[in-house]
Amino acid sequence: MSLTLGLDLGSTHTKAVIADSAGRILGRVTFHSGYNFAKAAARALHDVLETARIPQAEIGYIAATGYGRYMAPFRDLSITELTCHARALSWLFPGVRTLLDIGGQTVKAIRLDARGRVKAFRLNDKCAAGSGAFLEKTMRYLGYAAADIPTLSAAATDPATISSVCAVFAESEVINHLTAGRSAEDVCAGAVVALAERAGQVFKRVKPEPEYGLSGGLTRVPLMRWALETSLKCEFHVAPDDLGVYAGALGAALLAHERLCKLARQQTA
Amino acid sequence: MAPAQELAALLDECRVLVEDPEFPAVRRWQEAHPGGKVLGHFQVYFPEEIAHAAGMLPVKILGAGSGVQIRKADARIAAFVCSIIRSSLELALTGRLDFLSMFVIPPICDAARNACGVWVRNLPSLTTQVLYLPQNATSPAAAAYARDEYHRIATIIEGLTGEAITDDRLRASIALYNENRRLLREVYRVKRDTPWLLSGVEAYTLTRAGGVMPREDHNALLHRALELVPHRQAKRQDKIRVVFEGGYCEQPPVDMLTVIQDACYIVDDDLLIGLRWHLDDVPAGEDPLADLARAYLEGSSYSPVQHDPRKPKSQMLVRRIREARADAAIVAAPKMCEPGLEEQVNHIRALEEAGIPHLVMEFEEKMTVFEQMRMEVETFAESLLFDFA
Amino acid sequence: MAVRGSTERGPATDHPAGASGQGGAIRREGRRLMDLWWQEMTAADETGRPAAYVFVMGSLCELLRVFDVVLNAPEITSLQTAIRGHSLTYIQAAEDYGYSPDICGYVKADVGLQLKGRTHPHGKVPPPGLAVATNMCNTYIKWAEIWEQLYHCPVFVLDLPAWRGTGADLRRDGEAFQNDRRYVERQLGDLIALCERVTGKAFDIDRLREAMAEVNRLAACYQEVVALNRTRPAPFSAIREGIVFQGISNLYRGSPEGPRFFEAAREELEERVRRGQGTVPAEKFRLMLGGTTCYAAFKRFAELFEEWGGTFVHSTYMVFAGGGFPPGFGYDLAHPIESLAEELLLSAWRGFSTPMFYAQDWLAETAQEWSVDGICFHGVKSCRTTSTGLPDVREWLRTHNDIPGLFIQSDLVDPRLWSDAQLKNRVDAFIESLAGRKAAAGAGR
Amino acid sequence: MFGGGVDVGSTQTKAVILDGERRVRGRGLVDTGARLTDAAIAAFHQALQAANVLEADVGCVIGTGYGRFRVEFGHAQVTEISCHARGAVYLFPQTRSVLDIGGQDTKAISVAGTGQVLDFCMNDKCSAGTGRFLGAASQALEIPLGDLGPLALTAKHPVTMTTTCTVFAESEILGWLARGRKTEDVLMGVHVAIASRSLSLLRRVGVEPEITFTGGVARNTAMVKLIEELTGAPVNVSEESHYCGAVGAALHALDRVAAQAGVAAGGGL
Repeated sequence: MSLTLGLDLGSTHTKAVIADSAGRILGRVTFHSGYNFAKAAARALHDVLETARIPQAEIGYIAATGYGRYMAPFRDLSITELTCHARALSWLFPGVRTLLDIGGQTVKAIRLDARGRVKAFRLNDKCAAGSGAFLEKTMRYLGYAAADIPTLSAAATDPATISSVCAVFAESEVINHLTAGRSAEDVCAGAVVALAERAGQVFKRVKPEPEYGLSGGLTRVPLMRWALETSLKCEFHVAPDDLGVYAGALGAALLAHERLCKLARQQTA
Repeated sequence: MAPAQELAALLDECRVLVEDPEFPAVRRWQEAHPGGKVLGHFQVYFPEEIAHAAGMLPVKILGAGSGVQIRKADARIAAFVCSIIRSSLELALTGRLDFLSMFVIPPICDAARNACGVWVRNLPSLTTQVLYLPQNATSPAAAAYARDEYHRIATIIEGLTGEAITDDRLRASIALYNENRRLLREVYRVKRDTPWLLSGVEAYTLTRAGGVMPREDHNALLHRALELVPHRQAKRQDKIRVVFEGGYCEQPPVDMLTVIQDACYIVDDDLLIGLRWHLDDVPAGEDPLADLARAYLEGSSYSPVQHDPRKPKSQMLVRRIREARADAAIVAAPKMCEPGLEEQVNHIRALEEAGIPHLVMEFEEKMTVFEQMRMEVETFAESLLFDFA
Repeated sequence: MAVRGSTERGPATDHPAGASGQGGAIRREGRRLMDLWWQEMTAADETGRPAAYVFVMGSLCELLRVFDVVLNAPEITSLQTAIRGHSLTYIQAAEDYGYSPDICGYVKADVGLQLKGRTHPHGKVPPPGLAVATNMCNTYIKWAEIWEQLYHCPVFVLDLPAWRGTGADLRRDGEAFQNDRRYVERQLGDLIALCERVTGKAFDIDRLREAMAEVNRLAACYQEVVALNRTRPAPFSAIREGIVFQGISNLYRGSPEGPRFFEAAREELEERVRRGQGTVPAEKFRLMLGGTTCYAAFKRFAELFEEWGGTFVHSTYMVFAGGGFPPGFGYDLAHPIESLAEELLLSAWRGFSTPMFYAQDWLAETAQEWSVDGICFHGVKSCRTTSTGLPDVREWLRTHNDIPGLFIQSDLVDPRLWSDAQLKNRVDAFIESLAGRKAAAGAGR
Repeated sequence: MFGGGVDVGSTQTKAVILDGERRVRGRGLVDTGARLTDAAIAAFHQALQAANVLEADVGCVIGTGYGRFRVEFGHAQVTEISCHARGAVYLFPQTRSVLDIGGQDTKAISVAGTGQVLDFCMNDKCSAGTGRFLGAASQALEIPLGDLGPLALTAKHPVTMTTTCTVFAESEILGWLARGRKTEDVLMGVHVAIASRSLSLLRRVGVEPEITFTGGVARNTAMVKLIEELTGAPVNVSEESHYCGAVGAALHALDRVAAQAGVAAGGGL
């Protein structure tokens, strides 16, 4: 009963992790959420238990976060993803005070205190929405898959300038570049840099303090990190081996442990 | 009927009045008053007393919420103009405002001012007027000018109704509206002191209903509501107290306010500030038109669309927060709203200086999705309330 | 940025980009006076000479000059950042400060300028000792409030009640107008007192008379210059030279340089008329601009039409932002203040309101007199003042006056809103349809 | 002598060969992708093969669509507005209004019996990409594009999509689904939103019968039904609808061939 399960029902991807009291991850899964969150939640529970080869009886507490956090009927608690991200990153990097998360639909910037509590946060303006989704769109438009972003953007010689924050206007910029004969590589790299620019603007809004952490699916794209660090003139801790993707789920699992301990103390008391 | 049910029924009635784009109460009034004429006016402030004194029914036209899809208006005004301007025109172009014989637009912003031209071109049978309220509020001549401008509108109204707006009738109307203002102040006091007895949304619908029904009826309604509220059995919850700022023109969806009050007590706000513009009773003396004009300038509330050096808006917001004993502020602004979005920046600076926690929000009357907003509000509340470690 | 996008040309393209505006007094003098203005501002920033921030609609330059203040017109400094291709850095500085992508690009370019130590590609801008705004654009007021916050400078908002809607009484002897005039006169008195306080200079009514006499000369000449474009081919482009004319008439309103420039400009244009020199090699389409141009793609905007032999012969912009002097009006120097008040109101009623938000009548008449083939309505995403209702006016003129219109959108100074391929697509299609109309009309005859 | 038309659209590139009697002799269709010139060549050669015609026998080729200037082997370019108008009147001679819902732009065209454009309107910047918006819906709902229409028609209680913006609309879709609304009801809401947006464009140019609906979206049965309901008039839709622009371009090409022939024969214009 000492294990906890963190479930992150994101708008594009669902992630689940099982962690022990030391925060070690014993199993994790991720897959495309689809639109039926209840279905995704059930699948995540089943898959993560299976991959970790752990019977559900071993799980003492389940915390759900993300867009569909209310859609997991088997949860013990629902927490917002900002609170979870904050917790996870400050656990991974105790020095982190400002966190930038680039997700499928939103860009989030969070400033924390030494105990990983949210002090201030800011999300992208409505008109700068679609963040990650905009990149995927651009790729589809260029005739590539989202998975090709790192390689394609790396192959750019002269990234095309895409300055609009609005995904629709930005898309028309993509078309301008193509009709002007720019290459897919340059346009893709341009889109990555543009997204980094956009994220940077949100980041600045929370009056960032060092150290800085980066999370979210797009941490996999080296150009993204490079663009962020050069435009913001700072270095980011990036969660190791794609853990950034699981930051929300891990945070939920860690917070679940804290609740578990509190409950235990209450019982003994 | 038991007080609890009666209050619930009364609040439901208000919610219907507020959200029904067919203006049921207005139509009922017209059936009861054959030949009775209706004057519509756009945000923020209009001296309804003048229309009322001529026997007209003044009605606030403030958009169509998310219930009405903008179809006809899109061909007239481009999509980058705020929602309330386009949806108000949509109401007119789809015949939902056919009861109007006069429409007044104060040029509160460039979109509203220019929209007047669109109304005149597309609704030739409607008397549409621009009411230029003074922006040079500290000019010694401002009150006299405003009086002249009110008089100009009054003359047009007299021409439309064939009724003379005598000083006596005007004084009577002012008295009626003073009573309405007193009751609204009371509603806000109850919400501030006991938000668990009267929620932000309930206070909002009670207030807003006044814009779309005869004030006589609204006074009775408020009176009864205020009698019933104290009998409510409601538990005081452990929630943060917030002030909502940013509802002076385009109205946030009721669902959005609900999302906020799920996590916070909304103890004060600037919603529909035009209905509560006069902070005190308007004195009705020798020249009531002049009294109304003076009252607009002196002892009135603030909004991003009135310039008055004597009213440092952000400082007045900070005072509003302190007086409401609020823990934090939610500083919202409607999408595409030039004055609102500009004011928001000053507000944020002022709140930072005053060390008041705040959540910045962007909304649109047309919103139907509040998941992200819920997440933001919850996180905001969580960050002020708990400590997980 | 997107402006660098496609520069593809349509078939009929071998035109000298901006043939007009090359050389000649207009270009030379225009540039000289523009530099002179910047030198004045830069000097003022060093010497601390008081500066007044003003707006083009109701600038009151003739009155403020009497107090020897330097005049800064932030609308012009903002548009210049865009013409120089620097607007985005200023705009982003303002957005980092918290201003939304949805609000006026002029405001953001200026806020960015203020935040960057008032350092502009053209020089330095002095801090405001005083700001004068009118309600002709409500954003003027919000803008001035920003300076109030940044500098705690006095802000004077001049109320100019304008067009009042259905059956509005526009008669100068009408009661409404007389009430308004009385109010504006009183306000001018207050403004004079404020200027005396800020500058420590006593008001000299004779200097006001001199300045107003210069405005009379300038306004008369401005009208003549604009009227010259009735000729075919049009001697100047309402976009390329138009911006020079608007810049000078606003910045030098009330000073002798103003009329001197326009007299020289008139001569040059009359010479072009004699030589039958147009703005494009072969003038095929005479166009009018409803609204403003896009300074983030200033040359490109004109080229989109010029490459098809299209030229802009007039614009609502040249009226509401051209110094806004009401047609046929002259200051009565015997009664300066009364006359100034009257001019401001007439400008507000006819000069600003009408071409801005009740434009159909003005456009229909002007299209006739300037023999216009079509009107391009340019919606500016961040400017509700010049854009709200343009689609409606376009349709009105199509149905009531059979004047073809094109509606396109970008921005004044924000390059992020310029989509070259989309705009070229719309413009090309519009020109194709105008060509078809002409062909059909020809066949009809 | 033959005339060719190549329509390089934002998603698909189409080519058509017409003979001297204006009969369609061959068609070509490829995805546009990032290399517009290659797409144009591929589509054109498909059409030549289908028509069994030699490139040398094609007297004139006209490029249209966003990539019209990338049809580098073409003799001239004409915008798709003029081409759709011309093509629509070719397919349905009584056409007076044309509606084309494309990936980037929606166009409403008022056209004369000669195929001459009288007036046209295209979407505002802030309501762009409505055609693409269907693609986004099919992605979010994991339903093939072709099945969207039929499924939408089964809706009982369509949701009201209130936003004009494509980006916001996508999150609105997710929102409705997250609140458990039926897929078909959400989908119908999407169709209604696009249809009414398109109609407000038609209104700007004045709705005159007959109305011809062109472009790829014209093959969407639900959209056709809605346009007919909203205009209160039957709407022409052709099997060729997505070739309409290319046909129009080919017709323009034939004109030029004829004109040149006329000049060659000494006959004036």
